[in-house]
Amino acid sequence: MSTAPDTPDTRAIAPAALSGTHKTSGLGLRPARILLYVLLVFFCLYYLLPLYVMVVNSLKPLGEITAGGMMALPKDWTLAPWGSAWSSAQVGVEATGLRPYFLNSIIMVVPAVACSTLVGALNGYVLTKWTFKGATILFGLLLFGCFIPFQMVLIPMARMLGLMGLAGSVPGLIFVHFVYGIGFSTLYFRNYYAAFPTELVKAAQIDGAGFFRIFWRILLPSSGPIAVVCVIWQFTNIWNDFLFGASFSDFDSQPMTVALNNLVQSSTGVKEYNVHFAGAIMAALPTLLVYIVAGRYFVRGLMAGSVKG
Amino acid sequence: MASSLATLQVGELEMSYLDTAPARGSVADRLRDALPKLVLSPTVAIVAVFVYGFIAFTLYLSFTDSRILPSFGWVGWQNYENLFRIRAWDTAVSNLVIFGVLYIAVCCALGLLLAILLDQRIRAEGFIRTVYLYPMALSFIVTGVAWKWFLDPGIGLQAVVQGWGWTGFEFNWIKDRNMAIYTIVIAAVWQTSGFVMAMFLAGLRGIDSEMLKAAQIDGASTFALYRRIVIPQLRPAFMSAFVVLAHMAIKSYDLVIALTGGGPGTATELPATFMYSYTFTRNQMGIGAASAVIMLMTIAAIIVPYLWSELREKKA
Amino acid sequence: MGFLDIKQATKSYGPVQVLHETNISIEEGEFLVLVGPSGCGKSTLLNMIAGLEDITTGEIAIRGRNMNGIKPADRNIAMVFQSYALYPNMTVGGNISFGMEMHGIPKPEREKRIAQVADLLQISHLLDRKPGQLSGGQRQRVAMGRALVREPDVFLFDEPLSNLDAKLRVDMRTEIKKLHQKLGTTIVYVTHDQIEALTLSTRIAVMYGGYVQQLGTPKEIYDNPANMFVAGFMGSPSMNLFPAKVVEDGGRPAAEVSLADGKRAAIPFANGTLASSIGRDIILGIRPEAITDKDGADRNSSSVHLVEAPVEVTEPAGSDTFVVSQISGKDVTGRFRADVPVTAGETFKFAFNMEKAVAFDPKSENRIA
Amino acid sequence: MRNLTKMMVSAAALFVASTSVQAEDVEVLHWWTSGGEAAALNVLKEDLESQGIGWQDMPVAGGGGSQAMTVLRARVTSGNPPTAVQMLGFDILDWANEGALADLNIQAGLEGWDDVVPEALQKFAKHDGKWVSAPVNVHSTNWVWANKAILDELGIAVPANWDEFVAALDKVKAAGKTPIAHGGQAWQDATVFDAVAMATGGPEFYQKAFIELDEDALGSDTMKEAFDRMAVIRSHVDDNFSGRDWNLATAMVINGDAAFQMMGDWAKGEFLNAGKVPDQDFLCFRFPGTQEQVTFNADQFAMFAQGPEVGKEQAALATAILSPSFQSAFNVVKGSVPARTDVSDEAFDACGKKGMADLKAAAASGNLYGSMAHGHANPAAIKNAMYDVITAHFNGEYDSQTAVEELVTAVQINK
Repeated sequence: MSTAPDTPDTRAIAPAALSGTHKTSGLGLRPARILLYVLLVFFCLYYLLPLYVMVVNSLKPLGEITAGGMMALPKDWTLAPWGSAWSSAQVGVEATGLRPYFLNSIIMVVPAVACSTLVGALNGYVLTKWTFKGATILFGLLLFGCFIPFQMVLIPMARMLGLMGLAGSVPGLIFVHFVYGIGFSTLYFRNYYAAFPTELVKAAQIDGAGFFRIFWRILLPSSGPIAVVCVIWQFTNIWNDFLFGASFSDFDSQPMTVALNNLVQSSTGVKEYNVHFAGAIMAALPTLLVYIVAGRYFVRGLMAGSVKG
Repeated sequence: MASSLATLQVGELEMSYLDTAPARGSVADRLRDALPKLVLSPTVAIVAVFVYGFIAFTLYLSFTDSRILPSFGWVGWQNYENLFRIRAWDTAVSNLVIFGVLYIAVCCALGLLLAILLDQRIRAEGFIRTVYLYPMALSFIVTGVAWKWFLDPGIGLQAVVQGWGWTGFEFNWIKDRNMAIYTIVIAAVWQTSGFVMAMFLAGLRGIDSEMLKAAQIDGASTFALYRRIVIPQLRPAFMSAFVVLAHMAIKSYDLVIALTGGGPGTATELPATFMYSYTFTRNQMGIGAASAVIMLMTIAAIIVPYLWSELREKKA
Repeated sequence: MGFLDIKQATKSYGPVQVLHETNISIEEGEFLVLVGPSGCGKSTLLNMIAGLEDITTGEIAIRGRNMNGIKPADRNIAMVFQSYALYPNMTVGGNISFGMEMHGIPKPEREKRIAQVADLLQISHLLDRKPGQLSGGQRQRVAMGRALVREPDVFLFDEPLSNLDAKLRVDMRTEIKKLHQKLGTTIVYVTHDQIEALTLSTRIAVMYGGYVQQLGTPKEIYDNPANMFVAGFMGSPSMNLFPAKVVEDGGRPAAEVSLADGKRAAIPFANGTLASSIGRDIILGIRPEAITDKDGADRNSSSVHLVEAPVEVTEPAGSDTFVVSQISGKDVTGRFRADVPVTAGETFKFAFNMEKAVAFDPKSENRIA
Repeated sequence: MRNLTKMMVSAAALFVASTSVQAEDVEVLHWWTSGGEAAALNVLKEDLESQGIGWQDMPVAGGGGSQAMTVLRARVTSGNPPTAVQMLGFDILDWANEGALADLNIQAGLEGWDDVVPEALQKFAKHDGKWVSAPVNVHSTNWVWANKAILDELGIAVPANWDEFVAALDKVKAAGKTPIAHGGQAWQDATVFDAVAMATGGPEFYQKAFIELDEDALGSDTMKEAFDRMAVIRSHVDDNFSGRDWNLATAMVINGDAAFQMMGDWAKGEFLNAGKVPDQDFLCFRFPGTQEQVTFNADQFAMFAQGPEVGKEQAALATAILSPSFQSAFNVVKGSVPARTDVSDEAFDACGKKGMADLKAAAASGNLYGSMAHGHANPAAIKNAMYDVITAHFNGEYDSQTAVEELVTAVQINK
């Protein structure tokens, strides 16, 4: 080879893995890097635009919105819509705001996420470290369950909940989310544990640890990254679910999304868009928080498990 | 050392009598052997009832005269015959094809692009990554409204750009029956491409850097490096992304309801909205069930071969 | 009845038999090495002893107690894995302690034993670290410490040195040997490295294709390989194997071979070996160190014979020079003293120590003499 | 837990026999969640609470009540129906057919509902001669809302017939304003179509086509004419109508961007909320050509049967709903008019008074018709099938002839 290849350091665009510990000394050294940042910022705008619309409109009086200035910044900044959405907006007969529903959602989401994650982890453990004949087919069947449209299961699920005595109760709601969360959580953990050294399990067996002990002491403590992925996934899905929340809850257990929907979806009433947007952002805050806090572990978790064979 | 060895020996005696194994074939022993399957069995039972049982139930309903509630008068294939006479169903199915293909393709392409861009040791990576990821956290009940406004030519992008002086600018897809489905794609891509980006980013970070160095020494250009070395190695990430995206495409419901309500006309109807509307708002549970069965069969036709190839391969 | 008895043990996965009937019996304090190329069944056999894999037929007993169906934890064994299998989430101390904890040993006792073992293996300063912070050699020691602290009846080692670099491997090999001598425990050790097998073991089972090809002391295996596989597998450089014909030469049986220059040579066997097989085709096996220059030949041997043959290649290796010639169409290596003046292309006198020669049947590949 | 309590309470009630009035709480499933209407419902809640009956609120908004109907089905299937449910038109009859609703005849008899509730409305409140639901209000849907300033400026009088209306529209268009503010959602398209069809073919045609589903009427030239008029309206709508919420369309009228909107009486709330005064800032009048008629939809509360007899608390709720004071208080806020025609109009504004008078007159003259667009003319399956056709035509997918043919087919498939 006559011409020496570029060294990693001089490349404008190259996988991070190539660049080693090198850091570019400043912005805009090369046209390619300028282009890179332009693209990144452009896509940031794409992702932030709807949020911009929501935030901006949640901070202006309703008059400004209906007068047509939906994209503009508020002329008259106000936090009143936020206060209203939190504690005084009408989401039912009583003007309670979204506040009481937060608790309902949390009571439902936390156990549902915990159960489906834990059971998913156990399933993944069995399916990779204690395999048996037909385990693969079983897993396939389990995974196919992820694709069942929820609208379809509404009526039979209602019947089953009735038979189990869980109709219109928080445990019933938790159960439903648990049932339809298992598929994905098993998928995540199975793929993660498949890459987990089987020798460790053997070593623990020889050390005298039993089935559960190995799980608790050896696998689970090393499952942090994938647990983050699974929790984020389940939390987001369950927190944002409306269909099950509306159908299987009772007057005293309606989750956040149902309240938000009630706030937003009135058909023949006055629509207070500013309050709607404030409520929407508020309702999304827990999930946003999860993403922001756990975001960096998220990629790491995906890396450790679910995208590998 | 000798003394310490002596104590070790004593310890050994203790240990070997500590856990005398139960006699072979005892109940406890058999329980121990069956434990993994026992642990799995609740899941198996749940899936058998709540997935496959319900599928069977729906299949049965699709042959009955159920209207407002399930009823059990057998009507044979009538619901299916009616289903295929309904224009909106054709629209829904062809929309799903357009939507599904575009959505998966664009999400993958954009996700990959963003992942590659983010993988350049850039500044503020954490922040940008969060920006790309956050839409996944939001429910479409309301982001749908924001999108609806943004896409609305009267108040959204078109109005703003025209307000800047480019009066010829047009972006009224959401009002156009032939283009509206693409606005659904735009919003759907917005929601999930960040997630796909994270998957690809994870894939990129997992590639052995020595291999990349080797390829560089072989004289590969950046483009060739990605096309020939990096992207082929992202196959598992593509596969995972496919499962997640396919599952979302098929279940897309909130999105359509919030953005277009299936309109203009029935131009953006999808099978999920069709099924919901026939089962619940139109009191045609039989037809709804028939559409659900067709939907499931379509899903199975796509997913089962994929699962088959993936799982078989892993076994080998 | 030995300390560890493997009686007619077999292993099958469905219709595929991966381990054919195997009988091995070793005494307390023995160091048994299972050696063979990958896929020979050695790791399967080890896992069967550990109880990590079921035994299809036959029996494995430790201290006379039948182990079939007994779970690994109750066999009073310990195992060191190729990847060390250190629990990544626990400290070194935690790793070593885990097994004792599982067996309900009280904490003060555990701590005492950890301290002893750590001291023995010189890892006391590492006890609070996580495995991820250790070097390969340190991990190796921790893995051994984890096994040692259990004070088991039998230690099982599954290729424990294969992840180390060459120098460290040699050091650890010595370390293991010392430990064995010091503690006198019974060890079953799996490796594909025949040098490890020869240096460490008191007995070796050479395995190939799911069969134990030969079970014996290192010396038996080295000097009297049961078949051509064992002969070729054990020793480095490996034993020279080349076709020959048994002829009568001066009233004594001799091996007739062809040389590279077209000449033929007859090399008499020692002590009239194969006297009854005149005219038979054989494969002659002779180790490189039994083919030397004339002055380097073993003086105690009564059966050294000189053969003049063309030299093809010389490979000076510092302490020795390996000299290659073609005999009966095969490359045959001799081990000459370093300072012997030998050049490629010339003919030279090779001294064959026929006391060390063995003969195999070309068809069955088994040793006939 | 709650069910257990319920069982125990009802068991206790049985023992004490009917002498003891053990009032329970009512769980009410409804979709009135926005400020005004929810506040209006609060009147009912307080009324019941003063009688010692607790109100358990179960609001599920969305899709004009269809979301709540989905939830209702899940609740009923799971054996845990709410005590009372807000319902519309044919849904009530469908559930009554399932035998799920409680018989309110005793209360109706005691309070003389038969005499004060218009007959056209009774059709949806009675099943097999039994009252099964308590009507709360009557919305009339053939209203036109107009910006008075624009009309005054352009010298437009309230149009009395189709031609005048078209002339007015053209005038507005010429002045550079949007003639009609419209939201392109199926139900809004259908709301307009309702009025247009009524005006085009008259009440008998409307009765035959939409209520009796007579195929000749559905496929008639009159129907084609109605579709043609829809096309005219389409040409007076701005380009961005598609998917717009009705209240944003109302805002266009309020802000003076558009002259007219055809929408039910709930639009009034938007005007009032924006501080506008009827007859001063905005006008309300019947769609030209339907001055005599009222197309309506009515919100009612049906009681889910919990035993052979209607529950005490359900009876109390039904009585409270039909009480003139609640009817007045609620409808003043909601923008609709009372379901009983004998309520004083004192508390109502100009449009409300007009609405009440219209309803009374229409009920007396047999000009009160259930609105097709709002599920009071035919069952949900057919209604939605008609939506599909009307929307497809309004969006230019079908021409008028095709639309007529498709309308017939749609009815055939779903009948």
